Amino acid sequence: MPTPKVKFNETAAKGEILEIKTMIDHDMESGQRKDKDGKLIPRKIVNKFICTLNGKELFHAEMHGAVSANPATNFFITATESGTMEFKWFDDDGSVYAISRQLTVN
Amino acid sequence: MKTSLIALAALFVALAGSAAQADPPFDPKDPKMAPYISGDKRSGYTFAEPETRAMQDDEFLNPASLWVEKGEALWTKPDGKANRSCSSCHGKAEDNMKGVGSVYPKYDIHAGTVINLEQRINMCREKHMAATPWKYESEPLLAMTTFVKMQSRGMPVQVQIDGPAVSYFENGRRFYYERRGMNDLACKHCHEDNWGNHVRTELLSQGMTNGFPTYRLKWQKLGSLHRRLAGCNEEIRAEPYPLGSREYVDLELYLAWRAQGLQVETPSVRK
Amino acid sequence: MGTSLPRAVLALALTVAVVGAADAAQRKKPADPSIWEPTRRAPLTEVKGDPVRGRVIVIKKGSCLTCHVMPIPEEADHGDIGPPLATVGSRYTPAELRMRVVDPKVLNPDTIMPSFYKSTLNRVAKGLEGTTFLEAQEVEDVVAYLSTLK
Amino acid sequence: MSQDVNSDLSRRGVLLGMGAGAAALALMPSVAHATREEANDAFAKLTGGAKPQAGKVTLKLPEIAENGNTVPFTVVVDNPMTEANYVKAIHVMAEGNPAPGVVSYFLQPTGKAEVYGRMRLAKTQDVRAVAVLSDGSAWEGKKEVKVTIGGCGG
Repeated sequence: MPTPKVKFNETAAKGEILEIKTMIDHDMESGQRKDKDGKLIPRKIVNKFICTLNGKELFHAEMHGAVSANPATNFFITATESGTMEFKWFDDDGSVYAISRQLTVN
Repeated sequence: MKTSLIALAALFVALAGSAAQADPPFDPKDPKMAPYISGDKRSGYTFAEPETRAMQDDEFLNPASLWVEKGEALWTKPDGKANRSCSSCHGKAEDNMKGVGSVYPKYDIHAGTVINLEQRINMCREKHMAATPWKYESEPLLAMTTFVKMQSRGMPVQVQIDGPAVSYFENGRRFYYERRGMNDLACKHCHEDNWGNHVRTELLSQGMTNGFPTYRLKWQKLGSLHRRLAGCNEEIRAEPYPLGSREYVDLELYLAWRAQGLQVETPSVRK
Repeated sequence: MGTSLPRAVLALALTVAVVGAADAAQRKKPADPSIWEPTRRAPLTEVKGDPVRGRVIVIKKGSCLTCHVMPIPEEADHGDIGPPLATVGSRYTPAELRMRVVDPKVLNPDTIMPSFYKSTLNRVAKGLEGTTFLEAQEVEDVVAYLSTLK
Repeated sequence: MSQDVNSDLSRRGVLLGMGAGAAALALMPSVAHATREEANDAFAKLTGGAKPQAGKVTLKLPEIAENGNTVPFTVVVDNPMTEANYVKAIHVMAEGNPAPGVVSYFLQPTGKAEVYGRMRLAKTQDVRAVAVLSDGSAWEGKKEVKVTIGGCGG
């Protein structure tokens, strides 16, 4: 079971630009590799990642088979309001891996 | 005169097909490189591209951190019939595992042989936790090995090669210098005689082991030294030995001695 | 050098191809063991080496570019472990080239260069035991190609 | 406790001998590579038809990717991130891969227009990034990445 992780400055000054670092362990099976018998291994990747603050989207990514295993996605936001940051990764098999953090803006 | 020589050289290169690429920048006098050099020994870090070094240096972005966190969680998780965790006996890893990873492989009096850190962890599981040993190269064993070894980060590799370890060490040394496989190569042909040269574009390193387990860009995974050794053997079309085999543990001891004095870098990131 | 010898070699090569790797150990040795003589200078087969085929073998099966810079501009990134081979054909006769390809350890026991026609190697991967890096005719083709590099 | 896991992946490379580009083969075997036209078409779909202009977009990638399986990259767009004028999307494409699309990022008017990720590259090629702004215009940056041909271990 993949276990995502995120890191950012959880207590920030209003207007501060925060770098949000994220990573999740996942094989990102591209769908283009063959097994020992020459058969294509079916694609199984995390195809989407989304970050929200208090339910409002801040950022999302749509990934394809060319994203490396254990995808890392870093981006920036401006600290404007306190609240719950939610991070979700969507697997081809329907699984959703989620993690959340509190952001405090002073 | 000089320019015509250069032109001639350029022409030669063009005619001869392109030669190997520019190497990653490395200045032995750069203070930032000091932790990765000991005498004439150079960690694989010094042979890596700057972007690979940066990936290792960033504690969050180093992808091996995903395994480190799993190892940290396992450290305090009771397991086996004894319902004990690592921390039941050893307390805080940060305090009590310091200097443990830098001295393996090591002769173990209870095992009556030289064992590596993976085997030591499994011995603990069997003897003290009454738990089943983890499979070699399994996620929990890699995670725990990495978590324990990284407690020695920055400490020099320091293995014992005398006393009861002598015959194992000699065995490992023999392996290092013995040709094998269809390509008929010994470890030493690439990593002792030709480090700094290129096979196609690939820059050969000194084959130092102080960063293992390592996150390999190629594997897109954390992996053990033994997996790397087996991979090396396969590349030269030699029959690899099983992971955890006597042969590879002995070679691991010899390689650790070659890396003696370099700092433990676990978990490193390598190509 | 009798003509029966190269035939035996060809037969052997065919046997290798047909029987495959599984029972490599049981394969018959060639009739004349001198074919395996590392200092052998005579051609390994009676079919004259083909430099065009040799060039392909140099790039693909022989993996020569792993270590040598060669006048093969369509392939990028030649290695620099061994000497450049752009003029190797003017430095050595075909016989001398053959010896170096068959088993360079005759000249330098410590060389990193593989022995391309030696079947008694240590701990070869399962399925490849008893076989050689290149087949006899392939060695001849490579030698023919190298001889053109002047 | 012994076990051979060193895998299926490298076997094929091994049989081809040293220096056969084992990594690329293992990653994306025998699939036709995308063409520049396919990449252009794919970009056109993503940009809603706007023709990307050169500029604003900087792709930071290694000069030499040590292994094509994991190539770190950063895209920086020189543009504000205000409600009135911001970067709505950044599309990353590797036209020498079997399928050109790598990843698309969708941004809001917050922070700054910079993203980091890691991608797989089948071979030496141009990597392209197109930024679509809130005014509908599209901007492109490009960088050639040399993917190492491995000798031992790709």
